[in-house]
Amino acid sequence: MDVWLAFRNHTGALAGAGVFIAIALAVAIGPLIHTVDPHYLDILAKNEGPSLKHPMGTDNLGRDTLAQVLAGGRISLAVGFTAMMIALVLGTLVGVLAGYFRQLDGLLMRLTDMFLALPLLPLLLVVIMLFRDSLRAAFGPETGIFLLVVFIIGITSWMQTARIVRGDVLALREREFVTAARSIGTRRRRIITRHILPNVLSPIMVSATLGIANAIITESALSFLGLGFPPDFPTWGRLLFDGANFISVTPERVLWPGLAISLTVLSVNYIGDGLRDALDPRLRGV
Amino acid sequence: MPPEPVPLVAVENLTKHFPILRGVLRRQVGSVRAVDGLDFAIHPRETLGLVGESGCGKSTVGRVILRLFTPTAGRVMFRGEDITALQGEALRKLRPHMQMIFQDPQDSLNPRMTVGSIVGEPLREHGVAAGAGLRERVESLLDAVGLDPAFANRYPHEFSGGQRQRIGVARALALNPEFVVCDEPIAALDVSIQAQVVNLLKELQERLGLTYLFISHDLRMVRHVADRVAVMYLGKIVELATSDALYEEPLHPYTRALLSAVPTHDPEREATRRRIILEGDVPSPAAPPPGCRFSTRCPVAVAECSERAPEWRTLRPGHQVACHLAE
Amino acid sequence: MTHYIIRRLLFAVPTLIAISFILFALLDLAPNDPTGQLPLTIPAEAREQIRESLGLGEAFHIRYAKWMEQFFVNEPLNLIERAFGVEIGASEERLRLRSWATRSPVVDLIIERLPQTLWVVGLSYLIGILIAIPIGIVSAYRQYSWFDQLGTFVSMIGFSVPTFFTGLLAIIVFSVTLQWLPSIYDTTHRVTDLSSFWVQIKQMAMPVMVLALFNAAQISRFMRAAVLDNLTQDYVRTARAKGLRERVVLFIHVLRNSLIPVVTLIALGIPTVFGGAIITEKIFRVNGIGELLITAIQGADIPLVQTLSFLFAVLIVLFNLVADVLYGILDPRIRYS
Amino acid sequence: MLGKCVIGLAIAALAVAMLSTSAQAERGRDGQLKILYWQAVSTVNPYLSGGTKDIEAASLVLEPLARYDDTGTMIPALAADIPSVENGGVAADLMSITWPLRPDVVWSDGTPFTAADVVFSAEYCLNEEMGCNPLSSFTDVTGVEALDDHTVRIQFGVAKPFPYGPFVGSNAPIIQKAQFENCTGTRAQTCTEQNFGPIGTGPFKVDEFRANDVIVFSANENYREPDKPAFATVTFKGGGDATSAARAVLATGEFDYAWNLQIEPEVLEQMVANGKGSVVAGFGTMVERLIVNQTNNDSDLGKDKRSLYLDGTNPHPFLSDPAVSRALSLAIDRQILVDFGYGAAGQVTCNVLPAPPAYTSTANDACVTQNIEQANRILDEAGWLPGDDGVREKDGVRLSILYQTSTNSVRQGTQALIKQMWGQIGVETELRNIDAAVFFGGDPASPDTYMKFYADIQMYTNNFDGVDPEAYMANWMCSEIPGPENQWLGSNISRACNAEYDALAAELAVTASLEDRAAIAMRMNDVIVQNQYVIPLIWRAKISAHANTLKGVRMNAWDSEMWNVADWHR
Repeated sequence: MDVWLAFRNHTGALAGAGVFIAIALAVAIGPLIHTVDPHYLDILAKNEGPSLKHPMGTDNLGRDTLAQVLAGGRISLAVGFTAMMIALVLGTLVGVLAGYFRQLDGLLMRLTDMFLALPLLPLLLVVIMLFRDSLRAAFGPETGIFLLVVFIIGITSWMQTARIVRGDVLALREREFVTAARSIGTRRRRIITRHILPNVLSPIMVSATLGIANAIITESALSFLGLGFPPDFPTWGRLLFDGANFISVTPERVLWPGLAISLTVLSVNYIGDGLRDALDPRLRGV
Repeated sequence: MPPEPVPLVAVENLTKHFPILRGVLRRQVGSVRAVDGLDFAIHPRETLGLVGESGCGKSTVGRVILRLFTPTAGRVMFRGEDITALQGEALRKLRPHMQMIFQDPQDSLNPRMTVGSIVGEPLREHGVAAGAGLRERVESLLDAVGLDPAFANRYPHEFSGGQRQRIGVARALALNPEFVVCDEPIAALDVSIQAQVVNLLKELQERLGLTYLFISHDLRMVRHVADRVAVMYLGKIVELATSDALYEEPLHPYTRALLSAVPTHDPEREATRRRIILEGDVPSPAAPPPGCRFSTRCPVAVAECSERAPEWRTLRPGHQVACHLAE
Repeated sequence: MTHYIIRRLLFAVPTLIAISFILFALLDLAPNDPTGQLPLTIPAEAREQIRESLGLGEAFHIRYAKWMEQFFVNEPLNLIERAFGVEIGASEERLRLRSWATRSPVVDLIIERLPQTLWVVGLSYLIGILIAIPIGIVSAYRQYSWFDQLGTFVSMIGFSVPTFFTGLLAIIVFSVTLQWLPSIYDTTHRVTDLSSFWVQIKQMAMPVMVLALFNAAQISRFMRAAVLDNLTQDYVRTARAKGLRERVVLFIHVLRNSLIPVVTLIALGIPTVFGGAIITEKIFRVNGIGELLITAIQGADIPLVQTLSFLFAVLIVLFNLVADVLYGILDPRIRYS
Repeated sequence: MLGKCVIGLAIAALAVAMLSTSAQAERGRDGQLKILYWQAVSTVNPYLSGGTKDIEAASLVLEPLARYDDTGTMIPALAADIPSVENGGVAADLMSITWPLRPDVVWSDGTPFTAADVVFSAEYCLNEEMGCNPLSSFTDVTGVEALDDHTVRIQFGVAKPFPYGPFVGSNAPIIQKAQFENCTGTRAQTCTEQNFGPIGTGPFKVDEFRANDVIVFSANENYREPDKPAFATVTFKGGGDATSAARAVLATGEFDYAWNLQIEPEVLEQMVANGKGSVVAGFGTMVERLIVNQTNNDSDLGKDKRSLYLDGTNPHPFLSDPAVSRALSLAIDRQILVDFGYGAAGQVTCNVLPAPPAYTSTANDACVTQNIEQANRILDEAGWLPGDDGVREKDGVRLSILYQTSTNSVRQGTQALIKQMWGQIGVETELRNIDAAVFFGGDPASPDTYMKFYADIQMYTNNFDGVDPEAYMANWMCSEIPGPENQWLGSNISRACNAEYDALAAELAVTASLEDRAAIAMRMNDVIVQNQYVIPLIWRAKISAHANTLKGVRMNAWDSEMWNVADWHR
């Protein structure tokens, strides 16, 4: 396929994809190789530097940092992607509907303004208070909180995407190729999916890559406020936050989770760049 | 003129007003009378040229006939059938029969689609062809408009303006329409290419038995293409005649003014050609002058012109005009 | 255009009323209590009495109505009186919005906090923009050059590493190890001469740079994307074909068009300048609006949270309008009439 | 603005000049003192705030009649002497106390301090419309009268074995009548100017106050000791977190004093290694403890039954079994908790009443050593046997605990450690942390407050002010069990009701002899601990840090840390 060919020629994207797959694989199968329990506290071995037994050292409770980074990666990646997808789908949907259907524009944009203008911190407190118990009962403490966190991050970060997409759609709607599609008798749904969406892909891609980073970091802030996962449940953001105070005692504790976040975000960004270029035929092979 | 056959397209009192919303409450304070009560017909296999200055509403006419806009008043008949109120699926069913070629070949092609998928889109949308059949049909269409079928996998930006317009033509023809609105199809092209495209259109018309509404501001090209010509001024048709009649003997002062600006190939005529310069600006279509709309700029206007709108009169066989003074 | 603006402003009124109601109701629902921060040794009856004295005994709708009156009538009147030194009616009798934690009028607290927030966050926003735009342009113009790769890399790092971490790192390097810069911002410092100005620069350096890095990272990505989009447009090709100098093509044609979305984005970001930067302010003890808000949330200082959030909402709605108007001015294809 | 700066400079210059000319100690000679409280001060009127930060900041300005020193001994401040039964200051029937005031004290505005100010301060707080925070200090007070300009008598409605509640300690100091006269009742809240800048008798006065940010103090030129304070100005900065506050004193040396440094000991140790400052700890009565819910808190029960005592008809499915709670206590290695989270700022304790020494029980000291084996044996004997997944169960009840606390990294670490320790005896634990404002907030509508206690076990610190435990020990009486009838405002959070305990509490309230009081209090402590209503973990110290150049700091766990700020110097 063309897109794949073009993507393959994009060195950065290819490298990004490589790194990303490596991280994903490490996180997926790493715990099978490095079989230390990330929750196991060995208080006698606290604050240790790297060793064969603990390749990334241990924290102040004697937990193995590598095991925690691997376990945390599963959560952080899952949260990052799911939340980003929710935000992207919502943002694109609202943006396209508002941009394409004049009747909906005012209503949807006021809704967007309202979401932008609502203060998130108190909102989060209320939402979590209202739904935590029922979700916990339905899905168990971890899945329940996962759903809640992902939903909250997603529902509070779609607005920028929506605004950008709407702006682009407003301009696209007046383009002749859209009129041409109408005159052919193309159904609205197809006009949107075939003619509008592909042409707003590049801002969406940029939003997506920033969105993943945002979601991973927001999750850490949530953990910090006690609204996220249970405190003994590692995520990259949480590891970074917990480790920050120990930066001069055990630098590995911040180095690795920090690196993991940055590498993930960086590789996703390159993939996004590559995809955008590959999806834009005007840039392909030029 | 041969006896009139049943027209393919006919419009009666065709009107399209765009509301002007003003003020804080977005109340309608008036309307842009882009098209204001047109009556004409287009016969099978003929080309009707529609000329006029930019902003006179000619593009709107094309789009209203194709029902890309819903008319404010009046009727649009296609093949004797009233299509004014068609909606949804019924309208979609009609689309294959009437198509459009756009002014800007750059803007009218989706930059993210290959030529093959652009030309193939109407076929897929209407389930005419799929798979290998689709590819074959697309290739033959490209071939028909003079493009290398191997180009199907390329993207619009890889083509020149003229080639892109051919792609547009191929797309318009994909569904074997009977009627094609050519909306200034050559305006955005280099002069050298213009003739090629026009010739292509003529050739296709002959081969496929097409009917054209050819919208243009270029009177010379219209004369070359059109069987009959309608001249529009400020939302109204002021004169309609066969193209020979119109060019030989324009009856409306506006037509005369337009023609006076066109150089001819006839050196004799060219020598006597006197440019009629119209005074003033085109009035706003939101507030057209009373009486004859051309009265504010007409070099021969009399008092009556600004009081009463002229009737639509047939002065010669097939030659109609809306002017109090014409005879 | 004027009609459009008036219309939008009129539309903003119901939006803001809806927001104010949601805010008030939401915070009322929230599990917060003004006595939550008090030590456990304080007996329950005393807590109850404190709650009563803060006006928590009244019904929801009465408190809402009072709040609206205070916000829209009393406080603006106070501001006018203060600004022009006049007295309008019985100014002593007017019920003022008071913070629960400090018992001080909320507006006074905000006015006290605004200068440092505007200085630090505003400056970092400005610097962030000034860094981001050239980086975005060059990155896009020389796509995939080493500069672009480096710029992408740095901005991604800037974006992906939270400020609580970069701030800490900066303190360890510049305050602990090198001892160059103070880690604690002195809000009472006054600039009177060159040396005190230098002190001000030094104490602003770290928070501003930390925030600027974060802002620049974001804006430069958008700038790069915008320039890339425009570089492939036909008008650029045409301009080049016309033989225009590359510099002219880039700076006159491409830049002007690329700045349209970026300028809107920047306008949309301005309310965050007023909102402060919670984490950075906390780390360096800048104690601006962001710090005020987070302390208020943590201390369940509901009147303060409500007022700040609502002010913030007003600013967002306003700058949304500004962004839309800017878009209309900059991009002649979009017309609001 | 400029003026203030110039004056500041002038004072500093003057101080330097004086120091060089005379060896004699002069007021203001040491220039600026920089104090960092990471919880920022929100008001300087302690009557309107119960926050330690606010009370301690105010103690630079406002003084009580008497205060506690760093050993917990009462010393006179504005009083000339400490009244007692022996010296006749306390009436024989324990119904009143008469305070002699120092005659030589003037307010910082130069006006004399008199008994009228004391009387006014009492009226100010006792005004029912005000919402006075230290109201509990005035419990049972029926009247305060000025016998003359420098003598005040406080009358009680009941016999008070410990009559030193009002005006002792920094939470209820004397405010100036002249300044606050028009600020009583509901108007107390609106007197911003007064609340932010009270006139006091202490060593400093407020120059500038920025709520939740910073206070600038300068030396009170009318302070009664002419050579004090040593500092001309004090910058009292707020905001940030404990770790960075410690860093500012111990690592960068920007500040002289940082308060309340509850951070991981290894982090603190490393900062101390810079050699710029020292850490000081003061042990008072703070105990980090586990509260064991004696009632069923199953979420299926609904709000009419969940975590409610209901006269003992709603017992906890397994924590009401003494074997289980005993095993839980035995399984905890408290020393590890201290080493992990407290270091020098913590000691293992087995009592809820850890101090003063006279009140400390020794009956429970066995808990100091972890004993997993014994814990397992107890559970085995009680019939709690490991199921397929290793979690003990009996009659279909699993030993699965929901363990909550407030959000705080040391607490979360402690939670994780205890979870693992309990794992060794076959107890499953789910951890939850709740934002402190919510957890400690009294909102009756919130399910997450420590009072509602919708969990099996929760952890927090509690203590009492001053040195007398009577009020504190009364917390565990049956009548104090929280429930809807008292908006969950009861203080018996464990929801345990013990007849013996109630009897002891009643006895304590009428016993005057200190020795007998101590014996009763210790017995009460043993009842709580031996029934495992509360599992004490760590005796916590107040911990602060000061620059090595700052001299005279004497850490005080019984009163404001700033109690002797007048004596601080370089």
